[in-house]
Amino acid sequence: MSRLDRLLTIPLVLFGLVVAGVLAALVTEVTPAELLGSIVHPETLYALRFSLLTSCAAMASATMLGVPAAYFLARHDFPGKGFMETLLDVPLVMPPLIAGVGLLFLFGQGMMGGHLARMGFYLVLSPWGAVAAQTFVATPIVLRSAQAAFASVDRGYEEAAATLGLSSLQIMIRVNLPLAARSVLSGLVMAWARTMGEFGATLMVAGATRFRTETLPIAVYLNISSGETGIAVSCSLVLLSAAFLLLLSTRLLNKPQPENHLHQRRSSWPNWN
Amino acid sequence: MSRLDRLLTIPLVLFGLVVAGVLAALVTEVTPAELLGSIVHPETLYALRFSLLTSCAAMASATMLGVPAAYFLARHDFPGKGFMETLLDVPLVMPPLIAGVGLLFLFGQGMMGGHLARMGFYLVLSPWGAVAAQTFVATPIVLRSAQAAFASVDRGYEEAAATLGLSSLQIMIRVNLPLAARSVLSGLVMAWARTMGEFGATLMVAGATRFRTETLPIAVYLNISSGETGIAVSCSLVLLSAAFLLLLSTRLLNKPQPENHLHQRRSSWPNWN
Amino acid sequence: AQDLFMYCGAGLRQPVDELLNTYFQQTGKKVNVEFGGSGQQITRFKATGQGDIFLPGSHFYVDQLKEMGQVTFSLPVVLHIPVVAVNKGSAEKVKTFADLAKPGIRVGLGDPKAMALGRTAEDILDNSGLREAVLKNTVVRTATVKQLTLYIVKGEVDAGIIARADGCQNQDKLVYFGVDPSWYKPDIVTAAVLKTSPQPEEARKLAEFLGSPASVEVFGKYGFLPVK
Amino acid sequence: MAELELIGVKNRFVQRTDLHVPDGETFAIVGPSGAGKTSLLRIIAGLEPHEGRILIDRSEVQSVPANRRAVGMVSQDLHLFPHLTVEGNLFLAMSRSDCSRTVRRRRVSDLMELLRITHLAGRKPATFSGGEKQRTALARVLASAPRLLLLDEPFSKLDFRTARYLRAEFKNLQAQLGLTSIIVTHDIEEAADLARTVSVMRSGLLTVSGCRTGQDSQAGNPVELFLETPNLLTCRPIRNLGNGLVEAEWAGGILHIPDEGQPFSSFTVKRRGVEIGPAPPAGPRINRFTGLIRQVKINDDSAMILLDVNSAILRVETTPEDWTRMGLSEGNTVHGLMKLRALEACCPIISSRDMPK
Amino acid sequence: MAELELIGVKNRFVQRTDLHVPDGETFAIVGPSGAGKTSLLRIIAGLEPHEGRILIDRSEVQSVPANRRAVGMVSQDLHLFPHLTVEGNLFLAMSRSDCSRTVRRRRVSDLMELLRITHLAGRKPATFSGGEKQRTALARVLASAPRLLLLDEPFSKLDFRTARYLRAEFKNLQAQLGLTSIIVTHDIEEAADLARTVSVMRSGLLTVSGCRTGQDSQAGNPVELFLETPNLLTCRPIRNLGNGLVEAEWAGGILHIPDEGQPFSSFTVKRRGVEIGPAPPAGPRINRFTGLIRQVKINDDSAMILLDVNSAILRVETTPEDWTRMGLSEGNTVHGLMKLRALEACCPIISSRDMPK
Ligand SMILES: Nc1ncnc2c1ncn2[C@@H]1O[C@H](COP(=O)(O)OP(=O)(O)OP(=O)(O)O)[C@@H](O)[C@H]1O
Ligand SMILES: Nc1ncnc2c1ncn2[C@@H]1O[C@H](COP(=O)(O)OP(=O)(O)OP(=O)(O)O)[C@@H](O)[C@H]1O
Ligand SMILES: [Mg+2]
Ligand SMILES: [Mg+2]
Repeated sequence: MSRLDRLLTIPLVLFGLVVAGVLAALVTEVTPAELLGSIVHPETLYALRFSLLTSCAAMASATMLGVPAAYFLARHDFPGKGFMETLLDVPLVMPPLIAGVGLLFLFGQGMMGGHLARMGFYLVLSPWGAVAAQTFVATPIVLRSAQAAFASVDRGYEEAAATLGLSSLQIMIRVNLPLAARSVLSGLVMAWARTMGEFGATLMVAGATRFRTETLPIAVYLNISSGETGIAVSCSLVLLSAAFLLLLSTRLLNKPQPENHLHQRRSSWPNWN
Repeated sequence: MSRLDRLLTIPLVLFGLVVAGVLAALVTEVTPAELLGSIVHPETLYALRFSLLTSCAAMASATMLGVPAAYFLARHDFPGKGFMETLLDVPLVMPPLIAGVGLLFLFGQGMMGGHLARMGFYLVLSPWGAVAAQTFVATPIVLRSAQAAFASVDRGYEEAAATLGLSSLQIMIRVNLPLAARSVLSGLVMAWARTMGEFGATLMVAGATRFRTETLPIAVYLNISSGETGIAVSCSLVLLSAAFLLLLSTRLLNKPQPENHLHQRRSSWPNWN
Repeated sequence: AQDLFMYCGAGLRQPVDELLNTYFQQTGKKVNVEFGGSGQQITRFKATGQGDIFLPGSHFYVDQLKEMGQVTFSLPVVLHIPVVAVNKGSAEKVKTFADLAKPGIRVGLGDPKAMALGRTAEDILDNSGLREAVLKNTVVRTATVKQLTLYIVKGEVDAGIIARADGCQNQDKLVYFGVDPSWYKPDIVTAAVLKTSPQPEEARKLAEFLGSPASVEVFGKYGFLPVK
Repeated sequence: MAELELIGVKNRFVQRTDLHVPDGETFAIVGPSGAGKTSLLRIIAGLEPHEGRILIDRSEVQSVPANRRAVGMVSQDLHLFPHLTVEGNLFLAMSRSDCSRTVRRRRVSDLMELLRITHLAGRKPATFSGGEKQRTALARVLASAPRLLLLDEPFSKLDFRTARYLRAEFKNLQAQLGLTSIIVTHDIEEAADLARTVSVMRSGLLTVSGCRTGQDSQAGNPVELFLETPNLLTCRPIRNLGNGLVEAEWAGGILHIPDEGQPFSSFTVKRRGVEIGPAPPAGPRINRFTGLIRQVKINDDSAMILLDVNSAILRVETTPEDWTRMGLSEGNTVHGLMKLRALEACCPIISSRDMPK
Repeated sequence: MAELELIGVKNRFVQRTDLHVPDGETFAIVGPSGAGKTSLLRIIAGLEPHEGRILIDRSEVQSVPANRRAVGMVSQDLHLFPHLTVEGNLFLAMSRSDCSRTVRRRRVSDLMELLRITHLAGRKPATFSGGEKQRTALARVLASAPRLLLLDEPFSKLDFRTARYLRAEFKNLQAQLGLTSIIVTHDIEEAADLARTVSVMRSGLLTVSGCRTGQDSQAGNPVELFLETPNLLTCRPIRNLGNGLVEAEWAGGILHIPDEGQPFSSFTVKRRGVEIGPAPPAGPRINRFTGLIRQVKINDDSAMILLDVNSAILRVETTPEDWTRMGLSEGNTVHGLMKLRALEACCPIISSRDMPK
């Protein structure tokens, strides 16, 4: 390793240690009994399942919304685009509770709830509310990463594809998407992680009804509120382990794919000095 | 616009409408008096200033930590790398309150607080705690986006730079960083937005002492907790407006830079069918 | 001397703000107060080992600290009693507690673990004999009483059991009525002096100030009832 | 398969261009760096905004998007899809075709064979050598079965043997499929070999000349100037000297022209194959003449001199330095000498010089 | 400025290579697509792992990282920095130099002038034409003042005039600065023009020949085969016929060789300039011979025939098809004819043929 590389490992190790330290601090805080108790508790299991389901549903809709929108924004200029993009960034800044309050007001009885209810669609205080809240939080993350990714793709590929007669849809799906895949995926993972950990907006829109709209982060919050830090921490350890395993397995599954080596001739980086 | 383009605008407009709707719902919720009251209230102003300061400080440290670490990870393979990367993703999933609890335990009296205090460095219950908490939340976002961005850069540029005699540091700063700039910046903006809206971890580590460790999202949270929804919403509108203006101005300032046109020959996208 | 540091339930913010102002004017003693969820504050207190006085919305949390031996002195301040609050639009449909059991009424309740009033509500349900019927109407449980209040105010639910203080503060948007006092044990807002306090005398003075009749009167303005 | 016509096509980098490429013909463009050759191809492909009309098979396509024009292009940067293997690249290029899967598979393997990239079939292009990439790009564009083929320096990264082979195959293919194509190249031999018509682009201006030997040429015509088209001169052979030379009369004098074993009535002489000077140059005593300087045109790196030799027009090229050294100017008389090796008799059949049959 | 030596260098794509390029010399590599030319350059630049030793100025550099070797390289893909203007690219390339700001600025503007890209100074490379990019890359590598210069097809995207100009400038520069360089090219003329030594790479194997006219050549030497080096034959001039031809004796017979106005004692004849067949071919009656087929080597697109003409060795190339048609095989006698235009007397001074002085 070159000197620069050694320098670069300092922040890496530093932050890695902090993360490990935080996890260790959390683990030492709970007794094994508490941990075991939470793991096998049907409520924890329900919340875990509910979290996974809602976050997957939310990611599906966030992807359907964010990726096409990002594709459009990366490729078109129109008056007011900057304004529009900034507007779409706003949910990123919104404190989750406020996002939840806003969604509650928008989809609640006051504004659109009545109409939605007449269409047989109850969003507020229902599991769909959790999905909606998480979608709201995840979409801008997906959108922003995907937009940057699409904008970074060399347009020559698209032009080549066009002269070969591919349709715009084929160009999008078979050329630009794979070329932008790495950053798009990384955005999706970030968004997914956010939905898994999200509780403010979900809490407000869906409520915290046990065995109905309780996600793991809400379970954590409920336990913190009742002062049962141990159980709260165990619940969050369950959440983190599940997420960790999922992330690790997708990573390992993706590993041998040579798409990671899009542009390179060598398989590993040389060390300059 | 081609048919595909028209289709692509659907998710864009849909999500844009939802965001606008949420904002509208929030705005209609507050009376002008409440809004005005919050804007000129010294506490709001203090919280805004504190939010901006801490989030900037946090972004500075998150950038210092995340970007070099990302650069290293994008370029080196080592055993256990997948594990390490996943570990660094964990804070993304952590519910903020739990992240706060973990940091609190780690830097509190129990573990490292004593040592830190002896070094004259109080993290817990101090403004630095807010910075630490936000850094913890922001770093993985910076890291993940930057890593994907660096990994997507064509290695040929780096090789060219090396044969021209540039040092590794110059290669990093003058070649790879500008080439990855778009996605790195987009990651920084997302991370910054997150720190601006973050309250769970900050609340836990720094507390919610007025005129001392109160960020705008904490003010929002406290007002919600004491049932003053109107004030909470006005505070968050102040937060959102500030963020909106900041984001919009950076966007407009960056606009004329032709870096947006890295690879293209044409200035606008053609429309395939 | 040093400032005092107080943990205070977020729901008590308005009266406590007012009282601490008065206290500062009377004694020149500054109190740094941190509002928040009481459960969260216990966690923070355990981790930081700092603080002089704790004022949660329910004696339940003080009891937790007492069990841990962290309390040197405690004093009941005011009562936190439950009421049935009804959205103005549904006021015709819900006039008595029994109406909560009527089919088609949407009821919201607090989470029995996370929220003091959630526990109280459980007692009420048990003692009223309408448990099953009301639970069938219950569409949501909430994490905080403010969340539940918001749902009622916004009409997401027709009615719910909230604190009198919250009902009182939202009189313009909802109506409320009391519940048979024999069905529940009221929560008591309790001031506790913490063992970690470096100035226990000062802390005790503050606790006594908070429990004084004048203070109780201020609490009363916000809908809290005095402890008999 | 298609006929191309440009009418008043222009944009920022291409001056008003009218062009007609008949069905099944190859049209070559040469010209200096930055002249606008690539820009013109991009306009035809539909990748660049422009004014004027483009007709393919007599129907206007200027408002048809690129992916509906069936105009294939190999760009200078190739842009192979890096996430796909060679086969993947080829199959994707055929996605518009409605052939069955078997037919497509056969087509892909035929093309890979033709371009000698079968051994690369399962690899992704990132690690290919320059020539491998170029051949893959050629295979890909052929896979898309375009009506019109635009090739931007398609053989530039290939060694001369492979290039020669591919040129031959390309000509075969073109004859078979009747492909219409435009090829940009920097190799004038290549242009002449592939195309019936060679044109020159300079500062955005396309000038179309006739054949490579420039029958319809005028003095100073930019095509002539750029191409260094040899002088095509009419002569009257007198007798075969039997020593490999043929005596012929030209411009009132006698020339010795190498015998190609065929009768001829005209010959070419390379512009740089003529030595001139104020005094008779050194060298053999045959093939000498005197002429009048009619016109001189000095470029960056060449001086073009138009001589009048007894009313015959002879174009001579020298370097600007040499020209200055001579101290001559228009109207002066010069002595000249045609080098034997620069003279070629124009026999009726095309010489097979460097081409495999 | 530097001397390069490779000792037993090899990797996956390059077979064991020993090579010595003396200080100030240019070494050219030609060879088919995918032969490993680029790989070899990358090894020398320090971009590719390999075995063996690399010495620059007699010190081992194989473990020195690329950015400390002062080995400049223009790769096939150029990789201009897209976020910087031309000037920015050049200045960045000079960041290692310790010259003052003024000196650097002068150097940048000189280089831009030299490569004729001054008009592009403030533009970013994304919209450049192929040739503009290539010239910018050349300017950039020169700006970095390397000890050793590796050029991978540096003039491939340039029209022949610009290429000719740049080759001349490159030779000047090299003479001035004593640059050592290795150049990969597909243009054999270019290789011969620039380099004293031309070598051929085939399937990872580098074969170094002598000069372009192959004095030290053997039959079947891959360099010979690939390059189509003309036959260099020794002869004894008898008399100048005065008609532009010189009579000379070769292999016991008489040849007529075009007069170059200079005395000579050897001549070259292009391999494809010799016609052979089982019966005497048609054509002029001079320059005929008979010989014995000693060896035949058939490639994809050429047949190499080694003839013994009265103990003189003559290499002839034809197409495999023509060869088959002749129905000859090793040991047979053939009749041959050297075309006049394929014969060139070897005069002591280098012919200035296509080069501006
Ligand atoms: N977007 C653009 N902005 C400015 N100049 C441009 C742009 N696109 C092309 N050009 C210029 O137009 C000119 C013509 O470019 P073009 O690529 O057509 O040249 P070319 O004839 O293909 O040259 P080469 O043989 O070097 O490839 C070049 O000088 C180029 O720099
Ligand atoms: N990482 C790799 N994996 C597999 N094959 C490789 C890799 N890198 C190079 N090759 C192969 O090595 C061979 C030599 O490549 P190289 O680029 O050196 O050829 P070249 O002589 O420069 O050819 P060209 O004239 O076409 O540029 C090619 O066949 C190429 O496909
Ligand atoms: Mg071009
Ligand atoms: Mg190569």
